[in-house]
Amino acid sequence: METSSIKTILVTAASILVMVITWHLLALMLGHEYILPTPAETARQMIILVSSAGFWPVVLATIGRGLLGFIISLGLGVILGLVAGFSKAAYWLLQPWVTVVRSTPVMSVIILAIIWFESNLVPVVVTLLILFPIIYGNVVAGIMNINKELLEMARMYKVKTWRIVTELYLPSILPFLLAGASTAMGIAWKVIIAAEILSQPQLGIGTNLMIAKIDFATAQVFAWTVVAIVISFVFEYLIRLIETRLNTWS
Amino acid sequence: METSSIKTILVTAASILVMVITWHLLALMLGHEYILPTPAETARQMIILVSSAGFWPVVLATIGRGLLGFIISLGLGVILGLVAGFSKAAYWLLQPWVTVVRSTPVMSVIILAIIWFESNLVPVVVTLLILFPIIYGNVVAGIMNINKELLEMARMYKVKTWRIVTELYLPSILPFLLAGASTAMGIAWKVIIAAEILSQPQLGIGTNLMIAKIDFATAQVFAWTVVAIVISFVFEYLIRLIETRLNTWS
Amino acid sequence: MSFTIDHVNKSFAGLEVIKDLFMQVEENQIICILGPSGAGKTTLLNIISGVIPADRGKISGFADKNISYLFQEHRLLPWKTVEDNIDFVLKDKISLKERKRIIAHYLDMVDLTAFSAYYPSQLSGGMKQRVALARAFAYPSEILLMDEPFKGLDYHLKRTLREAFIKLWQADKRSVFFVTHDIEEALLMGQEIYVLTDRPATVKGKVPNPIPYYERTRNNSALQRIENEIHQLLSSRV
Amino acid sequence: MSFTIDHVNKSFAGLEVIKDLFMQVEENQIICILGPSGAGKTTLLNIISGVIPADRGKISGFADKNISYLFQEHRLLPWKTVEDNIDFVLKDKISLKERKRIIAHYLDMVDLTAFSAYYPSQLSGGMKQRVALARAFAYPSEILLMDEPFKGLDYHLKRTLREAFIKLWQADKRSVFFVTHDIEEALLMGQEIYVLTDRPATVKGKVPNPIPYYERTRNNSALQRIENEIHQLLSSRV
Amino acid sequence: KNQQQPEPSAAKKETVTVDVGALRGATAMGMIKMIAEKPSLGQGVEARYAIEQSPDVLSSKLLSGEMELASIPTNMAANLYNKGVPYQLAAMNTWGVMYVVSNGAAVDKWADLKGQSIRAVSRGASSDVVFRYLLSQNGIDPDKDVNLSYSPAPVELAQLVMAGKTSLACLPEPWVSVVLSKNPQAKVVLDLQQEWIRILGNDMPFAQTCLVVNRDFAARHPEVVQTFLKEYSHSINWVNKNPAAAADLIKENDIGIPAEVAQSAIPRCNLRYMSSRQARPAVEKYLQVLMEFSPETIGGKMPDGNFFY
Ligand SMILES: Nc1ncnc2c1ncn2[C@@H]1O[C@H](COP(=O)(O)OP(=O)(O)OP(=O)(O)O)[C@@H](O)[C@H]1O
Ligand SMILES: Nc1ncnc2c1ncn2[C@@H]1O[C@H](COP(=O)(O)OP(=O)(O)OP(=O)(O)O)[C@@H](O)[C@H]1O
Ligand SMILES: [Mg+2]
Ligand SMILES: [Mg+2]
Repeated sequence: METSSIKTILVTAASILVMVITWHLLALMLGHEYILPTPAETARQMIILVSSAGFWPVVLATIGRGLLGFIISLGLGVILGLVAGFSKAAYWLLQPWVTVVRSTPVMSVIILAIIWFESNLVPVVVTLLILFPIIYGNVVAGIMNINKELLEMARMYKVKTWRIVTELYLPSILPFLLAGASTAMGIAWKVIIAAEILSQPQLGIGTNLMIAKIDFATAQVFAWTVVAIVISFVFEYLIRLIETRLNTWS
Repeated sequence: METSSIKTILVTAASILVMVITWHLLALMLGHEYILPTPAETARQMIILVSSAGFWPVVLATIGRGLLGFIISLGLGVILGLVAGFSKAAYWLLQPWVTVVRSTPVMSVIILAIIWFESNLVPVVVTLLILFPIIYGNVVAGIMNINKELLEMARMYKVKTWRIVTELYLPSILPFLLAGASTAMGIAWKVIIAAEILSQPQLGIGTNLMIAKIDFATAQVFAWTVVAIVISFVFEYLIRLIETRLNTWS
Repeated sequence: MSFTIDHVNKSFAGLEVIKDLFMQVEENQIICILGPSGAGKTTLLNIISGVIPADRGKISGFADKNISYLFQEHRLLPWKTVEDNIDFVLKDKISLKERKRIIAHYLDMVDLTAFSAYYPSQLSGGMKQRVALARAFAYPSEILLMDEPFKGLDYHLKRTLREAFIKLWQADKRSVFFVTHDIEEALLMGQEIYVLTDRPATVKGKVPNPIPYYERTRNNSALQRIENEIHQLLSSRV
Repeated sequence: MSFTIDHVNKSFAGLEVIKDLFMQVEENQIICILGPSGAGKTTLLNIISGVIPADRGKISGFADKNISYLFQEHRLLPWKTVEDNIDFVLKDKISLKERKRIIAHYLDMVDLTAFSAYYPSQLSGGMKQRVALARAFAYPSEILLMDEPFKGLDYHLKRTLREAFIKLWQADKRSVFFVTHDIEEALLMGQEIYVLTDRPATVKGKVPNPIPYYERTRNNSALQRIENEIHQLLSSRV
Repeated sequence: KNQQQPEPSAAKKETVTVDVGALRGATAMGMIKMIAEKPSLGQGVEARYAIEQSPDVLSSKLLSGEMELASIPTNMAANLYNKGVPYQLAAMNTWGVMYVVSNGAAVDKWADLKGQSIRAVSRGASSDVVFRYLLSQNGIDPDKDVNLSYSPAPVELAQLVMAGKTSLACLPEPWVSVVLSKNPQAKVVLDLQQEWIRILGNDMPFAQTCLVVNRDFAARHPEVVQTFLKEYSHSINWVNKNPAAAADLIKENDIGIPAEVAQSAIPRCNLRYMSSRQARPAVEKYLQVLMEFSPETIGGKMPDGNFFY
């Protein structure tokens, strides 16, 4: 365990190194800081960013929105996914709505979102529109793949429905749910930032990224991007921790 | 089967009806056609759109991009997912790249994408950045959840590795892969349109949607949106067909 | 009251599995069912339990009864420990304290007390079977459907469990349908032994076994006669 | 050449499962292994096959050999038909024509010719076991590890398969390690019968069975003596 | 793609391609006559006009030097210049298109804005900086005394005003005209351009957008640039004098301005051609304000003299 986790860290570090070197070479090749800044320049900008007073409120605002969007998506995805998984009728009732949510371009409804929600919440709503279908789809797939024999057993022994849901369905769909949740969590940051660019809340990585972008402060754009990636890394790690904690039995 | 599929169609139709009525009521409530047109007005616009000469080339261009992005994502997701699933080292090598792909805001790299790729391809690249992680994540999860006993059996009987991959791994991860693919396929249209808005290829639903939006032709915006949703519906159906064809054994 | 399986038929996609199967049995008996592999025994238990419907024919006497079904596979929840797997079917029916007692009791009976906190993946084949057995016993039911309950167990354990089962049954009589491939087991346990034909399964013959349990020993000549009768039935052609 | 299992030890998270187990057996023999449920028999086969490593001790003679392992569970691919499940382990090793012949031969042996196009989910418990058995037989191997191969089969089928197996083995001698709970089976099949202690498993005793197969009948008194010896070993305390 | 040779005289037959870009909207308006008529810029010179809908596409073409001439915000020109992207300010074309539109709110002087909720476009962009500057010059703290919120693009903001979902908006043309035409309640209450003149005492409002020229191209083909500027100044004058005819051209050529409003938008767009030398003081004044308020918008420093073509 000890040595393998050291190995893991080494391999990951090597991979990151290769990525940074690739980035550096590409930046040199392009030769224009305002198109692709070097990693060093980006790092310099990051230090300036992180040490500025406004940094943490901005980051926390985005993290808060991302988490809120994620949690609502998770809740909705699991509950509606279970409902759809349980009943064919519910599935077909929900299907058109899910398709609409899944495929409606954000641009088409952004104005409605701005009218109905305040600009702090718009990114949360937009995030929901992408994360919810990911989680819902995986939950439904998990239920479709449930072990029917276990289900028969539980019914035979007259186990209460809510117990079947929580103690048989939920653990069964866990691998699917975790796959969906970890993908959703990873994509969340990209989506929330895109949505912040659309709704321009006072505080938000997206707002800042956009301002840096129209100013051609590309190193700053990349610095914010690295911040987003780091956030994603951290939450990925958290999800992995939860994953190993939940999966003690196999 | 016969009656149940009729039932399915009825339920789906009812659900769509409810959706359209909700939409109609909301439109009446808001009372501003340029924010939310009525379904009737949208339908009228759709008829105009569909019967116009330029309609099919635009739609086919977008479908082509969506499919290209989807297929590349599927290929990359399955291959890299299998590689990562097979080898811990490969997993940890790939992980940082996947995280970066997954969480880098499109906005940060859109200029690079436009410089590096022609405007027809930029949406494909952007779509890749969202669909690939969805499929990859599900493939990896599928492999993590593979039946280790079957694997032991195959190894014991010295089955060739490529057979283990194609005849044991692939069918095992199929439920995960299909879940990922169907979510990805659904989201693809939303993403491709968003990307077309950014990169403005000559032909594309996104390009037209944006033009309609700037012209305050909101009914036309919604007509294009409905087109996107219909495309999504059609491909969802195709994926479901493939699903039932692949799953004859359980 | 009695149970009737009245000319039941069942096919799977053109494969006739059960054909005009008729059984009428008294309540609170141990009915053993013998028959070739793939005949339709499990299918019969599935029909009795309501897991699958019959194509034709009626079954009566089983409705509204609590049934403990020991499936042919163990059907344990992989994410629950031995203890929790049993608790899963008892919850909401029995008080916590009583449940603890029952679980401890049956785990002791199948000799798994030391493994109560183990997950199924950490158990041997026979141990999983025993957990499923304990679960079926622990569940408060009027009918026990048992599909090869003692398979994968060693000689001694089988005997212990057989005896424990008889004792249990004598103290609290329930209706038991007991599928087995072990003729000796059927002889030692059954009060009526049904022999089924090969697929499509129908009743080939039924052998009553009125010998009291305490007299059922290896050298009991009456038992040997019954054994011969069963052997003849098994090898006869219809 | 011979096989040695040299003072092998194995624990799972503090649970001692195999302790100083020693066996030395000649090639091309049928070795039967008896022992209580949960003793460590499957664990032993897993160590022999290399599925899991031993904690301490060495095994020799098994390396580089082709092994047919009939696992305790059937381990069939649910998405492949009966035929394709067997073909799966033969492909790339044997020509298509030959494979067809082999598969047909062994499916006939386990009486499943009519079910070659069935998926595992459409088979009965005993039928799945038979497919696994056919697969193990069909695979060209020098060593056969068999974990309760005939479980879940009826009396007649068991006998047929036992006889077919002996015939097969006589025509083409391979080394067989045969775990069973059925003493009669061990008596009829084994050339050496190992009895293991309860967990942690170690060899409690070994009983040679030199009686030629054609003489192994119910009333053979030499066989009965061996049976008694085994019974004594099983019930003895170490 | 520029097939020119070092000495143009040596190969007169060689064609010169001139890519001219603008973003859909007001910046393209003054160019409409050229877009429509494609006047000759000299022998063998081929002009291609691209009206980009996406700012990212225009940016990428400028950053990679693909455009010879483009109409872009002045601060962006300075910013690019400061970053070393080889573009120079060739001429001024638009002098502010920003207005505060009221939709029922009783506002007719700057002080009335105090305590109001106002929506503006694109947080941190030059138009936002100018608005904030003017607010603070009127004793209104943009972060405290008013409640400013933002839309990503003028389209959304215009939609909000049209639907009556916001009572005050700081909008650019031609969206002001769109709003006025669709919402009879809406009216222009403040003109940022006039306010600029009032506060800074200039004769010109703020130098919002300009025409930039690629430095290498300008050096190689000065005569083409000269011809272009002449035609451009023509075009702008023509548009100002013939708003109706210009509106027709705008309709024909679709540059992202709803045709119905083009005519009424033109007068409010403050289109005026001015050579870079002539415009330099006004431009520097404008950049100075941006520099003080938000240096990043012009790339962190005042551009040097070479910025002006
Ligand atoms: N992965 C594991 N983790 C913990 N304990 C294990 C694990 N695998 C096996 N065991 C324990 O090892 C012991 C021996 O198991 P094994 O499967 O070898 O028994 P067996 O002799 O084959 O029994 P049976 O006849 O019931 O199949 C059991 O007590 C079991 O609980
Ligand atoms: N879902 C199904 N689809 C098709 N055939 C099925 C299905 N389920 C069972 N069968 C067939 O029904 C027959 C009887 O199966 P069943 O499981 O009842 O046998 P069994 O008597 O319990 O045998 P065993 O002793 O081997 O468990 C078998 O031939 C099997 O192939
Ligand atoms: Mg069965
Ligand atoms: Mg075992």
